[in-house]
Amino acid sequence: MYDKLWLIPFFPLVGAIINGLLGKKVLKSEKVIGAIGTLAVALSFVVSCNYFIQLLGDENKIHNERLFSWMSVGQLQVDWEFLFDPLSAIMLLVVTGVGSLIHLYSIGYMHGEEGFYRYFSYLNLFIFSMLMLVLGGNALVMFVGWEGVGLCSYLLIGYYFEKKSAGDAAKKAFVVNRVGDFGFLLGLLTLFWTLGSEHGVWTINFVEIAEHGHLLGTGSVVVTVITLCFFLGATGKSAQIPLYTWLPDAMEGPTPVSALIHAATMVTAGVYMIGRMNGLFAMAPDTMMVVAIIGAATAIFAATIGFAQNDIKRVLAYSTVSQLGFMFMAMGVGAFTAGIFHLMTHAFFKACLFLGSGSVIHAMHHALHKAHLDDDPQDMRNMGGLRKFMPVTWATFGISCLAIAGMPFFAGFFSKDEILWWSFASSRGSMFVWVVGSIAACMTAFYMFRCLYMTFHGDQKTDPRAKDHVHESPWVITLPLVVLAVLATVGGFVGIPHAIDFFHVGNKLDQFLAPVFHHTQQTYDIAAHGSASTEIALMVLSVLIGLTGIAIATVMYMKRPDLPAKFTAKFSKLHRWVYNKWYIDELYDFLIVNPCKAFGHFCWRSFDVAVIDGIVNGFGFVTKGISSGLRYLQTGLTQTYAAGMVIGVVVLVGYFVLG
Amino acid sequence: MEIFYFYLLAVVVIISGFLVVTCKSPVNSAIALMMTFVCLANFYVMLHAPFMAAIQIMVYAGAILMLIIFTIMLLNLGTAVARKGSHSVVWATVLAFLIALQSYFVINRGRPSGTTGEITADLVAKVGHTELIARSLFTDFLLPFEIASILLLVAIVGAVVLVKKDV
Amino acid sequence: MENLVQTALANVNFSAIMPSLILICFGMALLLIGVFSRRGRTTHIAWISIIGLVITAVYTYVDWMDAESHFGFAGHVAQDNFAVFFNIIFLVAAVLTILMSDDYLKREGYPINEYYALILFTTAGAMWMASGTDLMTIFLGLEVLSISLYVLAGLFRGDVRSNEAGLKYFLLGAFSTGFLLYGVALLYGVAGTTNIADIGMYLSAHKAALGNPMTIAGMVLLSTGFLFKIGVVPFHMWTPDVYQGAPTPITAFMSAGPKAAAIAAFLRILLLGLGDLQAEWSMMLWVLAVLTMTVGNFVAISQTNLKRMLAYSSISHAGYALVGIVAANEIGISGVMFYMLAYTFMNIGAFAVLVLAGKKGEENLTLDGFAGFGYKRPFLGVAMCIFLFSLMGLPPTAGFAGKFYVFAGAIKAGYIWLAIIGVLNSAVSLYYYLRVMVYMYFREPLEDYSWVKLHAGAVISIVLALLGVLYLGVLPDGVMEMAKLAFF
Amino acid sequence: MITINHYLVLSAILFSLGTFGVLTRKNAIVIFMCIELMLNAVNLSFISLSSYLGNMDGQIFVFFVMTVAAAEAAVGLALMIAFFRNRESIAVDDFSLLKW
Amino acid sequence: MSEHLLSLMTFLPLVGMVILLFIPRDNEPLLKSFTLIVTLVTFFVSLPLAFNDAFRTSSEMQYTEFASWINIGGFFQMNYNVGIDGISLWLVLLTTFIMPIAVLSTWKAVPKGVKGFMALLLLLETAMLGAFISLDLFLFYIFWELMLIPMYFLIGIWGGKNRIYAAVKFFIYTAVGSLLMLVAIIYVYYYAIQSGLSMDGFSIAQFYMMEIPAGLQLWLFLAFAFSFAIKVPMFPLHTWLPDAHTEAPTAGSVILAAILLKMGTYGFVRFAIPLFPEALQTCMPYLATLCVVGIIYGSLVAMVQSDVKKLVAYSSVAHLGFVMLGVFALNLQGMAGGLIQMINHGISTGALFLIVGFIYERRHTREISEFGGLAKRMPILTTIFMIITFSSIGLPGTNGFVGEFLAIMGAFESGLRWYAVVATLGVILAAVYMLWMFQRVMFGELTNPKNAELKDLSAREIVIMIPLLIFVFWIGIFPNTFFDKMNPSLENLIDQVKGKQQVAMVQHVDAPEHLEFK
Repeated sequence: MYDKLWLIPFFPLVGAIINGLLGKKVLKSEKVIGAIGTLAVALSFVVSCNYFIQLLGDENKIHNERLFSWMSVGQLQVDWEFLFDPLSAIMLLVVTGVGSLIHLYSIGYMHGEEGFYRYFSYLNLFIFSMLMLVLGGNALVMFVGWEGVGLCSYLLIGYYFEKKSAGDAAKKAFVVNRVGDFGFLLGLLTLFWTLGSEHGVWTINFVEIAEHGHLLGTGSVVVTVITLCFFLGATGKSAQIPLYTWLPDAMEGPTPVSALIHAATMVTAGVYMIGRMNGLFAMAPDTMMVVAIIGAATAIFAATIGFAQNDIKRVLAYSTVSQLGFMFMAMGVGAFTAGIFHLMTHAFFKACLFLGSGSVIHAMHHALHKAHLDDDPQDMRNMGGLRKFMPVTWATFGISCLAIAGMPFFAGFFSKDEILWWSFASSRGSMFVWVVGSIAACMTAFYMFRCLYMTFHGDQKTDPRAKDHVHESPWVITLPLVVLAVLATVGGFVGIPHAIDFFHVGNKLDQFLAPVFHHTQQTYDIAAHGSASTEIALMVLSVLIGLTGIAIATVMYMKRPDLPAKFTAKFSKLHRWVYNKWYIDELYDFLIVNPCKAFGHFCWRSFDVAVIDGIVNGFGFVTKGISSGLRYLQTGLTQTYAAGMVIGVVVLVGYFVLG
Repeated sequence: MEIFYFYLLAVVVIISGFLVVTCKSPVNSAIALMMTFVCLANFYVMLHAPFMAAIQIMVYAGAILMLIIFTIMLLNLGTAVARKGSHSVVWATVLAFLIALQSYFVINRGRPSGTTGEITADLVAKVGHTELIARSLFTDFLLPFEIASILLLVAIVGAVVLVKKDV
Repeated sequence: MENLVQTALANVNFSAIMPSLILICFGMALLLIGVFSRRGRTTHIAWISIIGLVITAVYTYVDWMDAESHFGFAGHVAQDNFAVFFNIIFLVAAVLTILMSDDYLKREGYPINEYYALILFTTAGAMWMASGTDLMTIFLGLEVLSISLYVLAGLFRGDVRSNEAGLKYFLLGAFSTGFLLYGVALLYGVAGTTNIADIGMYLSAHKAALGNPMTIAGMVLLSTGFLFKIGVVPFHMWTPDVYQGAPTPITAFMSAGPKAAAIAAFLRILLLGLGDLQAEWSMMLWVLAVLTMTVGNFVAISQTNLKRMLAYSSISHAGYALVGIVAANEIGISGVMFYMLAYTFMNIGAFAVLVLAGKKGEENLTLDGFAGFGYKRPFLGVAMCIFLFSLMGLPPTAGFAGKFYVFAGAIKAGYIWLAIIGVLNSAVSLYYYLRVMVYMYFREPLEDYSWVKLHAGAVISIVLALLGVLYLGVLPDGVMEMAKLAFF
Repeated sequence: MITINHYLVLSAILFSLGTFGVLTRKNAIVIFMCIELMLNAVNLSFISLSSYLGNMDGQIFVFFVMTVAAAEAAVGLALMIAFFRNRESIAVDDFSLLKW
Repeated sequence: MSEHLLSLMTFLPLVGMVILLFIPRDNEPLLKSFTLIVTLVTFFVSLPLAFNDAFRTSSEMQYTEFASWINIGGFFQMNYNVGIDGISLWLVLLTTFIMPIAVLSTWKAVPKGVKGFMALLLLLETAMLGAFISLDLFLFYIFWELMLIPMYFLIGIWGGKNRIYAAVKFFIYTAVGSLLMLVAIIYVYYYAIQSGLSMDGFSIAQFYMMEIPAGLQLWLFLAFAFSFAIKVPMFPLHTWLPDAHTEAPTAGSVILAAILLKMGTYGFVRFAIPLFPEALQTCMPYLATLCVVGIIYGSLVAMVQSDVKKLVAYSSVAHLGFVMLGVFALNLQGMAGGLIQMINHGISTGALFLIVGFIYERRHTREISEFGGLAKRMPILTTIFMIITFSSIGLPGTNGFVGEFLAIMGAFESGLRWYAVVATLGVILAAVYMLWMFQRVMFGELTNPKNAELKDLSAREIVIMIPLLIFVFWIGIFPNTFFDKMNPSLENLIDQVKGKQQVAMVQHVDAPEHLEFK
């Protein structure tokens, strides 16, 4: 019935292989390559839709499809298996849907790049790994996807490998992710080992884990450890404190990549993973708390940095980090549905934002190129007033900004409010988290509109020579923008909160995800308790907060453009810190990277070469020394030899006779 | 009576031995060595081995020593150029002294405890030493005797090979 | 008078000395032929001497087949398996040596025909040492051996080094003879006989005699005589000089034949004569073995002249042999015998390569003189490598098998530490053996080695040695069985 | 009364004298003479022991020792002459080309 | 036929070598292709082993051959006693599989003395195969030592500028260990005889049966372990490896990394551990520590290397740390992981050395600083290099992951949890040094003009790499093909060892009056 699931990852894989092997020599033409790439993803989107619909009409919502055995060693029996349930279904739609849009977009955006084929094969490969991650029926298959996406993000960030910065960013991304994977592996091992040796359940299959997880005992140390390890993995993948530093650098990659990987899909893997293991996490309140706090902290921390960035993509990157913070907040307070919900909506509007920025950069790049200028096409200080040149981009960008700012009835509104509501009212939530969240929301609104204004409004700061070269992008670019904008607008209605559900549509999403989350939420009674009135009140409040943010932005960047300069002048030190991202990268270099290298050098020069080889060669030298010493006993004088003999005799006789 | 004779001879032997070792000129050493041989021959007689005494004189004093002196003359080595390694002398003294000491010790502590055979002084007197030697040489010690002949052959050949001028 | 003759004849038993007898006859014949052959013509003499040796070998083999010991001459000799086994070693050594000698002597300008006779005499002397059951016979055998070796070592009378080698060897040899004799005298004094078996019986009969200082002193002094010939530290010091100075084939021969002979006599005396003193002598030899291995290997490291290096290596190999004697159990002793045979093959083989590689005067037998030799002369290079690997004791060569049995004996007897020291020593030895190969293969050739002619004789002896080394390495059990039978 | 030990001690003394000579003298021939001295010392103990034990072997042994001594003398002196021809000297210190 | 399959496989190269000696030295094409054919034939001869299902079911030795070789009544006896089980099976196949690749890789790389080179390669193959299949400790030792000789010459003659030092160091380093092992072998043999076992040669089957008092086990184990640890190489006995690898010619490094190092690990699995289980128990913590230190240390040192080959060499130290950790875990996951990791290391590191060789042939330098931006000039190489890099980093889906994961898991399960945790850190470091190296060599601008004209991989070189790539993914995705045939033997081994350890715990074995030390 669901036995063709494997088709979903299969198409992108094929696409990747075809483009990778034949792209350069055989296919050549961008059209063909792009078509293949896009088609592959589109196909798997179709298949996913088909199964999604099938699932809607199906009582049994959880299906574990086993392909064949992977490793069978003693108690460790790992299969290649897929898990298809509402959660993965939604993710599938998001990944393949947004994915195919972005492929389409890329055809236009990457036009004329020499590594075109390479790009598309990587992109398909990424979709494949992401689908493996999503569909993975056990922790290990998920891990394949988990590291696979890491690999692809490495490849795509390093797409412009001639740029050293790109190479560094790629390496950084992979290594930091590796740190996360380290946590993932440890969690996996501990889980497998504890369940097996103590409760006789040797498994890493998600369904069985969900089934037998309770054996570990609520709040027990081991489960806390396990979940914390997994969460470490999540922080790596989803760029949370302390492992978020790679994401901003990842903007070295082509913009569509940033949209797909570093906004819509990969970075949300952590959230997804926690959702997968909600049973376990729910059992560890301490971990939940940690998750919530880290999420909140990241949300606000990243937002602060977002204030002072001038690179349009960096702004978006930090906003992504901060939005991911929101999602983790949701997970932390037990609002699993809300988390996934926000994940989805975020995918829409953030993808839209990135693609919009891409469109802008694309335009700017062309313009500057035509004018033979080498200003930075990504620097917002060179932009402004682009609205009249590229209306579509402006419109979609604006809509997404509204959405992310949580303006009523845009997608962001529903998801974010649900998160805030849960963080306020959930049995695992707390006032503190809510406050932090709200402030973050306000800041988000502020810097997003700052970005919007600096880019599209005000008077144009672009070099006059480039001015008239700026124009709207081709349809392959704008079409995805429009689609995503629409989604960003209406996407929210799948999850209308109970409180304002005037037409009793019901929270479709919640109902749909129920089979995955409700059991947990009931078992460990995680729920948002509170009257509808409070909820509505909070909603209004948060809208107001959002509006404040927007207002401040408007004042500072529309009405009184001189203000920002004043501020930076006033709080120059603060500004410098914020501008330099609180010097976190430098801190890490100082604390971890450099000591490692130094120690490595020490080990090599001072230990390997000096000590060990010193000893080894030392034996040699000593031997030679003794040798060249002894050889001079051989004086060549007969009488010395005779004396030697006599001494020998005397000693021997002396020893035996006298001794 | 006999003991005095022994001591007298012993002293002479030791002195002459000492001279052999110390004389500057090899010729003098050779003479001293001759003296030693003769005295030893005396001892052999005292030990009821007249035949040994005889060949001691003949072989050693007669043949070997003559050969040596002949060589010395041939190579006309005067007094050995005295390259004195004094410290070597000290060491040598110590070692020689130690050897003497040890052997003295060995001889004192240990005692020859062999199975005593039937050859007694009066038997020697009755049968005659030469005949006894001859008997055993040609019965029991036939093989060593033959080997000895080969030995001499080898020595001759060797000497010839070493000294003859042309190839 | 009658009875005297009868008793004399009664003692005679030629089958007990047949091999040496044949050799002696051939030796004398050679001397005569030499007299009548034109000067400088020695090839036919060489081949005749080889014929003699081969005949002897055949006889010996037949003798082995009928596998019964012949005694004779009033218990002065015993042609038992032990003797026969060693005879084979001597014969092998002699044949290999003579094969490589002829062209060598011509090259060095000393085509002396007595040379071959002397080698035969030496071999005969060695045989008497191996088969002698009376200290007297052994002593005389030893002297025949030594005296002819003095001559052979100093054979190149025009060459100062050769003179020096001969003279040193002579003086020290005579000196050591003094000690040997003193030892014999003391033992004679204790046991009242010079017959080894009788000494053994006397000692086991009179336990009191064991405590007698004269016995032990006699044992030690007697041993020094043989240890000198074997070249054991501290009686080894003549070895390097003499080996370096003597004509190369003689060096090869000395390092194999006489050494084996001394070990044979030594073994017979220790095991049959002084078996009751085993505690003492095995302890003495333990120390000496360690010293010998160590000094030999360590000093060899800093040698640059190959002949001298091989001399030191032969010292260390004497040490390995002693290990087997220390063990003094069946496998140890037969291990030693096997080892001597293996050593004969590999060492003479190595020297044979040197014989071919040398210029006149052999100034070039240094490490530098071998740079890139392996490329220019592949056959010799490969052969040398195999011999060196065998000397190192790497499988599957004779050297490995030999070392293995010797150490196995030691371990079985519980001398673990001795074995460990032994293997560590051979680890040290790796260095200088490898270095030869480093020069032969890892260095660029400096000269084209045009003077190296592959003379038939030497090549044959190299090939024979190779066969021996590999045969003993791959299928040691046949020979090992012989050695086992030879053990008394 | 002369005991066996008298003779043995005497021979021991001679022996060590000989050793001393071998170790000190520089002239090869003299060294050889010293060796002869040592051999004679041994002979003395052989003969004394033989007559003490009352069997012939010892004396026969001495007989052969003498033979050997003669042979060695022949060869040894030949060697010295050969050496002398090349170096005009038979001082032991002069033959030290081969060393180390 | 099949009852002599192993002998045929083992001695085919030797025969080939003998024939090779009669080919004229200047006819290089013939020499090369002949060698290639011989190795290929050997591979195909060995292929049936892979498809024998007996390994799935039985832990017994298969294809056993027995012939009395040396038999000296009373002294000792050694037999030509060979056979393979699930443990040695894959190592044998790895050997026969790598050899043709190694030969092919030297097509252009040997400047002089092709004949000697090829002859030595063939000799080496015989030695290695022999070591893997021998069931007689003595026979094993013979092949074990025999391996040194060809390798010594390969490094010394065709090596880099510091080759002499490297070759001699390699030889002596390894020989010292094996000599001590020889003593232990002899000792344990006589011990077995003394304790009344009727030894049939040095057959390990009988050695497995004997019981040795713990105190004695310790010494013997140390002697064995020392020798094997040098070969593996385990920290801190690893310093011969970087030199040997850096100086050796490409084929040499490939074989050294892919197969020779496995001798050590294999030695542990086959001899040291089952013979002396209690001693292992005693030493476990220390050994495990060494493994972990090796992993971290190797990675750290690799990180700061400036020479690509040295870097890979040090990474081997780290990888083999994983192998040993898994092996010492003494449970199925660990051992299977260790074993599969041996194969992986053979494939991945072998491939890495090949790649370094390719680059070296083009540029005659291995200094990382000399490169940069090669990706632009040689896309194919870049792709392959990248895949191999990630397989050696242990990316899931490639072979490296399976091995490392199982090894860690095994260690984790067997009381070595904390070691496992630290080892996992090594996984991070692996990413660091490999990617950094990859970036510096392949990425960046093509600054160095010398690199401007580099040619991409030739058809031959691609052909060399393809089989390796196939196995990178095959093992990554269908490792069961290997596990199925390993597991029975491993289970048997583990039961046996564990059993002995239990016995030792409950009742202390009292020795027969064993050989006294003097």
